[in-house]
Amino acid sequence: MSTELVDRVDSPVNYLNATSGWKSWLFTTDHKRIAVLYLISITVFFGLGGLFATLMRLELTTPQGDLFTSDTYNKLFTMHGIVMIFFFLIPSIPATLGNFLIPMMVGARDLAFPKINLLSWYLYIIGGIFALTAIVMGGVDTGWTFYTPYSTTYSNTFVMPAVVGVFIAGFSSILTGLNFIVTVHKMRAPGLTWGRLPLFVWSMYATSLIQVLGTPVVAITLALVGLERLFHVGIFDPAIGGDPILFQHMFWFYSHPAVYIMILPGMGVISELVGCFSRKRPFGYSFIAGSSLAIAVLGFLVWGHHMFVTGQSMYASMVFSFLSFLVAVPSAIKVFNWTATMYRGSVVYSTPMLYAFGFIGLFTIGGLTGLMLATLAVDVHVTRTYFVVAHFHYVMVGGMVFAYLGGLHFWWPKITGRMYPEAWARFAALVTFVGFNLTFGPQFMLGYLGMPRRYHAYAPEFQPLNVLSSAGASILAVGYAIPFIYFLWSLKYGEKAGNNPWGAKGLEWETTSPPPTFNFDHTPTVTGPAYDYDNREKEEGGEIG
Amino acid sequence: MPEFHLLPDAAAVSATGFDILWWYEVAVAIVMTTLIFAGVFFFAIKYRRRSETETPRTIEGSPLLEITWSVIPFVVMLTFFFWGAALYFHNQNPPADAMNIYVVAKQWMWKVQYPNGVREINELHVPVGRAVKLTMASEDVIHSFFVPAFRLKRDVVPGRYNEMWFTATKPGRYHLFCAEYCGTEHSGMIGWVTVMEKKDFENWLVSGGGEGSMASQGQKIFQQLGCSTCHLFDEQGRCPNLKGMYGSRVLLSDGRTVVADEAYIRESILDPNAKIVAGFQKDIMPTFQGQVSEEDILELTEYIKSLAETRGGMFTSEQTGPTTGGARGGSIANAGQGSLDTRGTSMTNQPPRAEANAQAQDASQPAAPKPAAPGGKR
Amino acid sequence: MADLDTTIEGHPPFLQHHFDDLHQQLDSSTLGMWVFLLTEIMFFGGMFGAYTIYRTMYPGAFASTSRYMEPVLGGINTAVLICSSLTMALAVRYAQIGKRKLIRIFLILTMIFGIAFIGVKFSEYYMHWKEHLVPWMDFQYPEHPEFFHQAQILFCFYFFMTGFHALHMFVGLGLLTWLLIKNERMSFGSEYYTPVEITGLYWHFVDIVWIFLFPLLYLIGANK
Amino acid sequence: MNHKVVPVRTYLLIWAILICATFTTLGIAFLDLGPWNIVVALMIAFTKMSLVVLFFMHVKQQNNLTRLFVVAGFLFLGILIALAMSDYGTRNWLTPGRMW
Repeated sequence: MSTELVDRVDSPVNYLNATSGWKSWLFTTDHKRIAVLYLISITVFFGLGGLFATLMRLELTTPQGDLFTSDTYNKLFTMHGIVMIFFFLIPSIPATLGNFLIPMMVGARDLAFPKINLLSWYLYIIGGIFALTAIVMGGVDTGWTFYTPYSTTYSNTFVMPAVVGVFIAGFSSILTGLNFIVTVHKMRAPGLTWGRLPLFVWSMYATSLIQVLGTPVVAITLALVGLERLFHVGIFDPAIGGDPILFQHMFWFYSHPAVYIMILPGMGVISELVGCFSRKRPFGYSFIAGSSLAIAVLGFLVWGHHMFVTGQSMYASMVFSFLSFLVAVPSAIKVFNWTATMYRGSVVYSTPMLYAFGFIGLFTIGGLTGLMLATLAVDVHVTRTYFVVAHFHYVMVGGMVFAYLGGLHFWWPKITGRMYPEAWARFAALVTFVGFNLTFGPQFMLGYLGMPRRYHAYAPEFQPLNVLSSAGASILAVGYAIPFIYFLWSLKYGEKAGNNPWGAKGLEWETTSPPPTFNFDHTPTVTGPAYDYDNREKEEGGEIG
Repeated sequence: MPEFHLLPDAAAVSATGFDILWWYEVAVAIVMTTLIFAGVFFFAIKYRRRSETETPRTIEGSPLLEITWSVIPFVVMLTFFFWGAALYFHNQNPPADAMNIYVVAKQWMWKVQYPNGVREINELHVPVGRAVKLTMASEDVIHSFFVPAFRLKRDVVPGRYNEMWFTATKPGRYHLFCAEYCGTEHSGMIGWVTVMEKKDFENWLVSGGGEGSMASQGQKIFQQLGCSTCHLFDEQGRCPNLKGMYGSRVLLSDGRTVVADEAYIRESILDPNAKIVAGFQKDIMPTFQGQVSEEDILELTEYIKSLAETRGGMFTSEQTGPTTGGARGGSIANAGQGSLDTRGTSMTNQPPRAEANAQAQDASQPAAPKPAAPGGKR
Repeated sequence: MADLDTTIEGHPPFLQHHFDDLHQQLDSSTLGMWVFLLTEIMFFGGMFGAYTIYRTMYPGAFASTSRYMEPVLGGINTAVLICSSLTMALAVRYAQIGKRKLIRIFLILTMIFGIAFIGVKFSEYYMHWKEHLVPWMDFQYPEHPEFFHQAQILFCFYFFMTGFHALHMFVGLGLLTWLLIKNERMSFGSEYYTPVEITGLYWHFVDIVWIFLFPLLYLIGANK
Repeated sequence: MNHKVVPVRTYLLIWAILICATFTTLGIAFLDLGPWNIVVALMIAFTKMSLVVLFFMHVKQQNNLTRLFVVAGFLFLGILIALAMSDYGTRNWLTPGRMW
């Protein structure tokens, strides 16, 4: 696909047509080409994870386990989780949009370590191959959480390749984060102070901190799981002295911050979109930027809220519950600021903005249900039920995937030089929103009614809501298929985008679409704050900036 | 096919308490969501772009506003926190007179055993209006005991006891689910909790007994494993005298004291050297890891509990109640032979906290001189 | 960050295309290494955390493992590693002022110390293996049969942590070899000594990990 | 930011201190200080680490950014251990009903 893409874009020399041949892609160190490589690979994994989800929803239309055996179903939800979380959500925005945009947004020619950037893509692919091997060999049935001692002692499935795959993909994530941190610190264009950075860069920086600090711990935890599974020395096996709860502590030390790895980049995208389509600097710039960092730090203090019913000490549970409420404050700040940005703005309903509306609404619901889950007594009933499933899908899909799609639409002209069909895109955004709510809304009720998650067969009284959910999922699938088709279509037939089709501010819009290999002809110099849509500031004497 | 309900059954005191908090939070969530949605829609429509050239003025932001919309939600969240924590504490802390039932989870069934020896699989029968404490152990992986109608859930973790208590309020049959993924037939690890009127429950319990009480089963195991050769009751053996041991404070050889509760007994059977009673030798008792199942351990525990009661005179006496009260001390009154309810039932769903505490304190006084006494060998 | 030269002219051969000047390149590489070391702290930190928890859970078993440890060997190894850190620091110092011969000497000395460390470590492993203290390889614990399982976990952590440390030593030796070759081909100097500097950071970090492993693994209950 | 060349003397001095500290730890380990053994050992280890970080790794001449990253590493490691221990350390606490 990529080489054809080069022929079609007949604009002057840009990163797509500068060189050609598969080698020029597989051995590229250009951050933009690596971003495209990532884009293609995560789309493959998204499709795979979506396929598993479809099969699960099909099974769940009837209360009896009639479509698949329970073993197959268990493998389906495990592989759905592993693929979606480790191979789609975590790399999604950072590795595609982040990779593509960060050097441009900071006015650099490339990331600080281009070779390491390529290495991280290869690690991702190797990790992915291990995960695929696990699927092809027969699947894994531990749940994406790999809880011990089930994963270490009792599961008869291919846990090792999956664990190795996630372990390797973790290093890909670490290297991406490392690259971003150094780039933001050391590669900024002259005049681009921290206070002038786009909010997307701020949130990516916060994300990178989590990747660098958290991922090594899950790596070591999974290494211990592997060790235990291979040699059975008892690290997590209570029968011979180990403590299975320790695994949960170590696992969630990473995996809770990991949800912020997934959502923070989405928040960054939304900050860009809301600003651009209101033609206004986001309200409370410094609070949005600061809240990203606050989320990154506080996010490390709350992992124990996944363990309220495990027999964790109730005093520890109390501490974790309290800290979980703390982390909600910066998230709330962001939502309020986005809304306030539109106040006295000039709002236009382009597709990316529609996704941003969707994000704000769905993330609000996801966040508020998160507060309910952080409440100790409430968590006891609804944890491990469909309420949790609905909660994190509202945040991860309603939040993160909406932001990803919004960002993809927003920067698609920059990435490819072509516009997507606007009418279709708006329609798809609407379908996705309706389908999404229909899929996951009923699951909140299922959770309150008491339907546990990861159930292959369930009590008959849960059927109506499950049917509703499955019906919604089919609409959601359509909502995802449409953009996939018109994005491909637009590569050839899309209207040519100018350098800045949205009239947006930001260094990435000051170069050509698609950008040349080294992004800018001359290193840009920044003289004003980000998002200076209001040029009266300058005319009136530039007292700001 | 059961009818479709929008609201789950509420059949325990904990469920009522939960629902009030739950609907409060749902209401807050709806109000907040509405506010945000309304704001987004209102601004999006009111300030839609009317001409391509318009440029709105920059509004930099307002620290005052930021503080307002951080502090107010946080105060609301604090109500969530304190309310939720208070309820959670309450639900973690069984009253002293709770009736004890044992649950052993294994792939993929729930095995329930009553102190009088009645056993059930995937069924749990409990009386209305009586606090019931479940002591739960797992033989393999982590399971989770979940009764939606009680709004309670607790993981059953191998290698330790987890406890859960409730007071059922409404007779009926309610779902019991395993809520922690435990392997192939996870979704089949389900059952029913039957809440019965007190009379019905007593009749049911008496009619169900099979092989004798748990304590008598435990006594058999105690003999079979040869425990009785060292743990003597009349004179001093090589190992501590177990009479009166349960529920007392035990002085250890390293100077610490522990309460001899279920968890301590379990540990001492599986890892005898972990906590040696002061005055006794290490390495005399071998570990019984692998020789006894979780159920055996529970029966042995019941047996040791029954020893505590016979020493104190009649096991029905109220005063010998839990020595230190609360979750670990557990109820000993209903252990041993015979019916669970011989000592009369507590009519209140939950005994007032103060009373329970007073009871606990009373009981701990006589226990105080006991430490390390079992052997008397100092 | 001021006065960035935006032209490409005068790019020295070792300046990568996407950096503006050597200064930025050195700074970025150094910061990159520090961020990597941050990752490493958490990587080893995960093990230290798990170890700490088991240690508090099983104090008795932990104390019983000490009889199989050789504090003196561990101490010597610590000293060896500290010496290697000194020589590494000196190699960096001479790279800063461009003394090729001295760089060579100190890099080789560093490697010798590193290899000596690994030699001692592996002889210890051999002794443990002889004593059946390697978990999953006919593990035996006759002195304290009651601690069999717990000691097995503890020895597992011992091998896991020291093993990962040794792995890092091997990587470090590889990097030093690469530096030696590089040192012959080009001249390090005040203009460009980035590779030596960041390898040095890495080497010192590995040293620090051992500084903590030594008291935690070797010195518990040495007085008993 | 500029890397000043540190005199050899400084390196040798630090090295000497580190070696002394190592043998001090070793010696102290054979004394019986009760629970203080591990405290002293760790304190010496921290001192040694600080010396290596400050002098051998040139953090003393580095800007605050590097220092921030070093401190952050230990801060988050501290969070991991402290919050995990908040569970393990309080599991055997009496439940509130029994505290009074």
